[in-house]
Amino acid sequence: MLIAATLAILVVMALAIVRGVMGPTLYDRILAVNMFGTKTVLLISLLGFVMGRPEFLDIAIVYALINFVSVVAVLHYSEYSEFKSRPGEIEQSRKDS
Amino acid sequence: MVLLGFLVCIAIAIVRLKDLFAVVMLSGIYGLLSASFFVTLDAVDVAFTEAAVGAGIATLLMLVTVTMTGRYEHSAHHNSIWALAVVLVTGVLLIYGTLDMPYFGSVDAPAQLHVAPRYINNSMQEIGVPNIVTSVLASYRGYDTLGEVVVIFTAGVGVLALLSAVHRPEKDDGIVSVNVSMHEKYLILRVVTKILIPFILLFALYVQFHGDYGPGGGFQAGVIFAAAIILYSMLFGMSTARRVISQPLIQLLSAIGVLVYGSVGVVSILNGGNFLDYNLLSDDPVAGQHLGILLVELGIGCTVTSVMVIIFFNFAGRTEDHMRNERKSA
Amino acid sequence: MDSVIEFSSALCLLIGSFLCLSGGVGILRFPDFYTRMHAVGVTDTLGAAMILIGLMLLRPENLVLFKLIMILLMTLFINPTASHALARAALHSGLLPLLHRKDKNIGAES
Amino acid sequence: MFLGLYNYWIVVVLMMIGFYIIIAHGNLVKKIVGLNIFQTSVFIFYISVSNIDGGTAPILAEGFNQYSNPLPHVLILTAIVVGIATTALGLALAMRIKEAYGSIEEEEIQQRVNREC
Repeated sequence: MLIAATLAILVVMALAIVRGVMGPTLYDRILAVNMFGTKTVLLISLLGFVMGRPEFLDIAIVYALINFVSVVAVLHYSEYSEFKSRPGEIEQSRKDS
Repeated sequence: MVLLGFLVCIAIAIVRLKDLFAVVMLSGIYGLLSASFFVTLDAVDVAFTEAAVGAGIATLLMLVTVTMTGRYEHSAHHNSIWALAVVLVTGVLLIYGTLDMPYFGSVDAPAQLHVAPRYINNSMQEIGVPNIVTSVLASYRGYDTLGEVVVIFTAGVGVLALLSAVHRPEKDDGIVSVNVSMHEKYLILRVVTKILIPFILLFALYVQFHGDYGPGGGFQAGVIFAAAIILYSMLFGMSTARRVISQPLIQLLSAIGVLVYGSVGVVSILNGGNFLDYNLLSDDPVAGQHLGILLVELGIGCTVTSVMVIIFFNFAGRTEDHMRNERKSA
Repeated sequence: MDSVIEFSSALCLLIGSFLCLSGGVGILRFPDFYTRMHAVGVTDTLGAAMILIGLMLLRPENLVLFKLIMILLMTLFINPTASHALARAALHSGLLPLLHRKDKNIGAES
Repeated sequence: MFLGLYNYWIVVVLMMIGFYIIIAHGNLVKKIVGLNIFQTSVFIFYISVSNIDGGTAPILAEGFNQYSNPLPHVLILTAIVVGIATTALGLALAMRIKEAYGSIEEEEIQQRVNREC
């Protein structure tokens, strides 16, 4: 069961990567990164049990925290840089509204 | 194995993308991926560090830089055919070189035969610390680690020299109002962060002092500590964070960390041993080792935290100044 | 008793993996950012919680159990917050949900 | 043969991708990203070397007697932290260049320098 769950997580990671690479807007990418981070946390926890040494969950905790920090950072700084981004994705939808 | 394939995909995507923001984000994923790969290869300490550093701090610093330097890359591939040729030739040569390598995971590879068995077999009696990585890092190869800490300290000094703003910029109404609106917008985020930050700090302390028994140690703890402070300063504004953690104090701390490390070495000389010979710090050699490792890790943690915070403060401060000037001129 | 716990652990893991997978399909197949956000935000939190509970039921030693609980609490705190902040930032920056754009001629999503 | 050397080949591929970015792209930030990829490939190489079949993480515990090699782990651990320090320094330089020349594209900087001379 553990291995099946690990495989499922790996597949989801692949899907998230696809979205992160394709992602038409910046926010899609942030979403993909966030999801990827959560999946990594799960993967690490599962791997610990699969390999028989589950003491190393500290790493998973660090991932959860760092993931949060980086999402906050991306939001914070995308706000700053927004006004100098090219007429592209976001302005596009704004014009359409 | 699959993870490595992912890594290659991400790297190729990074080559292709022009939007630097996306590139930075993908490099964040790249960091997470390589860290999980390290976990599968049993390198838990390395994974720990890579998670905190490669996925966290590096991405963050790049984000700040990209914010300032502009989001898009100009498509100027001046000499890309030559570059491709050079890269391909080098790659083929390197792959040819790997054909002589011992296979992955083989027990009798030359790398496994020399010092490693001694570390694995003797460290429990000599150092008394279950985490071999910590004992090698802080004791057997303490000299190297001192060098690394000095390198980090130097990088902090370099960033200070390059980016520290001499003048205190006057308060601008525009940026203040932007900040206020942003803070109202992220009310929930701020509340949750306020709850989380004590836990992050506590966890950093746990990592610092549990490093003897599990993955962790000064480097990792320092980075986590710094991440907490950075989180605070992002959500509550740089000026608030500067009031909590004053710049001179943190500069002093970064120097103190190196000093603690060095003075442990000097004390062991004064006790009649070699530099960084912890056996003589106490009557019992193993207790001496414990004490030495504890102090050294403390020094490392101190330096790493303060250098990371210095770097971030200067980056963010510089970017804010830049943005303000740009807004004024616009 | 043992087999009951083992079975429920396997069940939790199974449900968790299924939720994660559906979230993964959702992030790939849904048409615009907000629907993707919905797919991920919902399944991520519950799927992660399910998998972690499944691991807890494997009855590890105390410290590991404690750490798992910490991770669970953290995901429960962090995930919804991050989703909320993300959606909000996207809305503020002027990215409109697909429904609002329907009547205009848009092929923005490629 | 294929499985035995797979890791090393991936390392070479990643390293070359990083190398290509450093050579062929003019944007300084992107160059630093390339440098990071290059760096990570070296990390992966070291960690692959240290791994042993049937080994476990080098933290002593009851019931395990095969541990992977701790020495590369130590080297890479410090290398990662030093790597972030150098990355930070490089990014700081890029910021200063942006302030001084108004651009971080190699060619534009070159033009600007030529004009000023």
